[in-house]
Amino acid sequence: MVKVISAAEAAAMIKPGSRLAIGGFLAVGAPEDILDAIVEQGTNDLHMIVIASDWENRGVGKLIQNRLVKSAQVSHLGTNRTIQAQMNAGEMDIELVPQGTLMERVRAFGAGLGGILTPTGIGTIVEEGKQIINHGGVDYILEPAIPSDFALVKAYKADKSGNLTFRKTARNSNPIMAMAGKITIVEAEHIVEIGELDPEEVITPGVFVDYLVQSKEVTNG
Amino acid sequence: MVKVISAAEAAAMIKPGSRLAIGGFLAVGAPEDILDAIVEQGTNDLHMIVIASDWENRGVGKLIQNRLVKSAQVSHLGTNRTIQAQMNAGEMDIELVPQGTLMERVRAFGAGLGGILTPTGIGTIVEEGKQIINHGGVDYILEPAIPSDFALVKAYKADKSGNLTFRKTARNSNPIMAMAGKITIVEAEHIVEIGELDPEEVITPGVFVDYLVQSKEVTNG
Amino acid sequence: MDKRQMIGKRIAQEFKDGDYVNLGIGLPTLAVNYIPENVHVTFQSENGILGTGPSPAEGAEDKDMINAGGGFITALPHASFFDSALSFAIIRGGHVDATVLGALQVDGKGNLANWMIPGKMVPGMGGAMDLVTGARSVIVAMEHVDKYGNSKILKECTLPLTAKGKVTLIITDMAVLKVTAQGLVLQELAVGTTVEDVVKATEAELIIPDVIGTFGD
Amino acid sequence: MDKRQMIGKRIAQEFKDGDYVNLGIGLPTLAVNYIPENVHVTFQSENGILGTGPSPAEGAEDKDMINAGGGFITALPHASFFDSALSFAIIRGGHVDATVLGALQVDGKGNLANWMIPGKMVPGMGGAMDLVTGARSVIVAMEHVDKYGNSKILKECTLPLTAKGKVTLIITDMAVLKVTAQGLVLQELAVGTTVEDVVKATEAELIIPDVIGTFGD
Repeated sequence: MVKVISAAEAAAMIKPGSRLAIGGFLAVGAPEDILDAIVEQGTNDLHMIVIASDWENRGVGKLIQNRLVKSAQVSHLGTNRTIQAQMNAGEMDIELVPQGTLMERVRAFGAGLGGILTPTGIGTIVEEGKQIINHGGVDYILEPAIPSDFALVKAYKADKSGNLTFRKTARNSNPIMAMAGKITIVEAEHIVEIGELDPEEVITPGVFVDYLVQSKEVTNG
Repeated sequence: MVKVISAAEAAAMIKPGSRLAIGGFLAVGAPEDILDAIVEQGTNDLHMIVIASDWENRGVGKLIQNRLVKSAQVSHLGTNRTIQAQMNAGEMDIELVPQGTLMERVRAFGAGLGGILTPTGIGTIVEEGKQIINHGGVDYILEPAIPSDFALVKAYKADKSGNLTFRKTARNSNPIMAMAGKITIVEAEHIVEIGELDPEEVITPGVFVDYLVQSKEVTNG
Repeated sequence: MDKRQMIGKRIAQEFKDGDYVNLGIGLPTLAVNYIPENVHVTFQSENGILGTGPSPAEGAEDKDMINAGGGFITALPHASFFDSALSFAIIRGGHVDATVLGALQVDGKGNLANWMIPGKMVPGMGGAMDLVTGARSVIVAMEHVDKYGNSKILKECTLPLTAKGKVTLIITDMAVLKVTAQGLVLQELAVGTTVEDVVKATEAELIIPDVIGTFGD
Repeated sequence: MDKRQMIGKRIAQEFKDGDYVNLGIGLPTLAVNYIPENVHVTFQSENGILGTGPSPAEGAEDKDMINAGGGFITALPHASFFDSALSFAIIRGGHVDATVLGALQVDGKGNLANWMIPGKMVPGMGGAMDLVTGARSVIVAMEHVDKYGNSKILKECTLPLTAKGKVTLIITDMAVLKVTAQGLVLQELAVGTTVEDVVKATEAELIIPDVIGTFGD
């Protein structure tokens, strides 16, 4: 059902201009091998949907360092001066999105919703140019779903039907990004046989997953 | 942190007019003991937010059978002739909500969102009287969050800080309803000590839970 | 072959290896018995499981293991359990390859009515509206005419719709009809059924191609 | 006592037994050292954990166990892990009792600015906007004046806001100020600080009640 491929094969599917929803939080839970393979192939003009811009040498920071990212929807840049410099120089088009709003907008796309109403950002520059909807006496910003072409996800275990588990705080945005890819590629520390995951422990059902990549990083326990 | 109370004490908190978000699907995963205690106390004029009206003698069907429900937001009545009769006789005010929309509206309330945009119901009577929002060339119905006073939830295991796990398809709407109660009361088959649940297996974190009730029904494995 | 089994068998041919499928209650569930050995289909039940297995043996039922119709089920080794919000995210988000449902009425524009008869029967839409809106293909499986012999395939549905223009294929005891922008195309005939039989039993206009397949043998 | 530790200690007094609390990076985290033994507070980190424990011993760090500031953490026995959407559902949905954050500016209407200085520093709002919007009480913890001696408590914030009218309490090295509909009430003075000192160091108008508490001893 799900195909096991190499990181290079995964990267080869991604084209200039692709919209990538990438899991991880400050590079914890980031699909490092797939990111390395994208850097290797030098695919540029990418759009990146990600919680944070990570560190220069870890996580999506590697894409930024190699000038592969043209635009981004992201909530936090504070740990990465390169992206701030690229933004200030007008080389990268960045939409700063509150983290909770970002997660709901990505989830909305994966869930077939057009968007959500959130109170976050009301009275701030985040609301500028957006539709405000009052419900029950409260103002909400209408925030549309964020579409993506590929979700790049890091899992702990994946069975061969694509069911996923995550490890500790490396779970973070990964299950949400996994829902939202038109094609979802998962880098897993352990690829196990069907039957090795308890149906109760599956966090992301295999229906969301298209490809598996064996991660070089393998933690136990 | 979380208080363990009896089903009768749980029912005593609920007053005529209370809005109840109740877990379960065709009575599987329904908090039967709490429902029995409500019937016992005869609290009426209730508003019920629930996937289905269950069976006459099981799940929320017991509330209906005893004429305790004045109004409901529900997706399916097909297994319960009593609720259909009460609706047709004008004794109960029912808003039929598509199941996926119902879940998102309940989740929205729990998640502090004002509502969601869904394509479900476009071109049907479900869209009547509602705001239609076009995004990216697609029409969506703006569906507002559904508020509730109490969430009544059935869990498999609960630890004493309120962390919950569920069992098989008895999970269904329970984790969503649990998010949405101003007060969330959980009937659990097993109430265990802190440390007995692995942080990875927790489905509903204790932050959503206020009270625990020991269920009479105790399954093992 | 029994009419209903014939429909079930024909439904099963629509599934490709690796598909995720949601089957409605009743007639559509008969398809599970006819899936070819080399085609692996994962069935979802919208109450919160992917990978439903066969019904349990009598006495082996688990109170917490039902499908959306309330029947006892088992789980296959690759199964997963999840909550109702995620279940409908899977459905609405276009991750289900096919849904198969019964109908009260369906029409030439792909409209479907299967959830209420005003003033008579209002069971509610349950998950049907989300399924029909979200699944990549929407297959209606039903008998061609109702118990009074009236066509259930109309020029325009008269009952409240479940969804507008979402049906992709209609499989009945008489024919397989494909919904296209031009209208309903008569793709296949049940063995022993003629084009005239189908035209007579169908209120909607039919497009009759030169080559028509058969099924049910 | 060190100024920052004094603020940390005062923050800790705001928590009640059973509270769920989210602490921002830096100064707010000092509060964890001063929580009374009989008060059990569960700390959330918005990257996906409730029940964070102390920092691990050197060499015992787990690559997959960090807080929202990127620091290594441990988990307490009642901890739970979850995804970022659920984490912010907890935050936005009003399930967090208190959030404590630093500020660039705060004003008499409870407005907060802590996420950008246009043209100079644009780290992004991260989770701050959701936290300030959703938490039941929003505590700003900071030094009263900036490094140039200018008040950070203004009549009106001049920097882009994080949220409008959401701050409930301000704890600084000089005072504790409560945000009310009437304006900022001077609730407590740091030991050795006078009302005049605070008034001088505060651009916003202050309401001075008859009885003022002290902290920091």
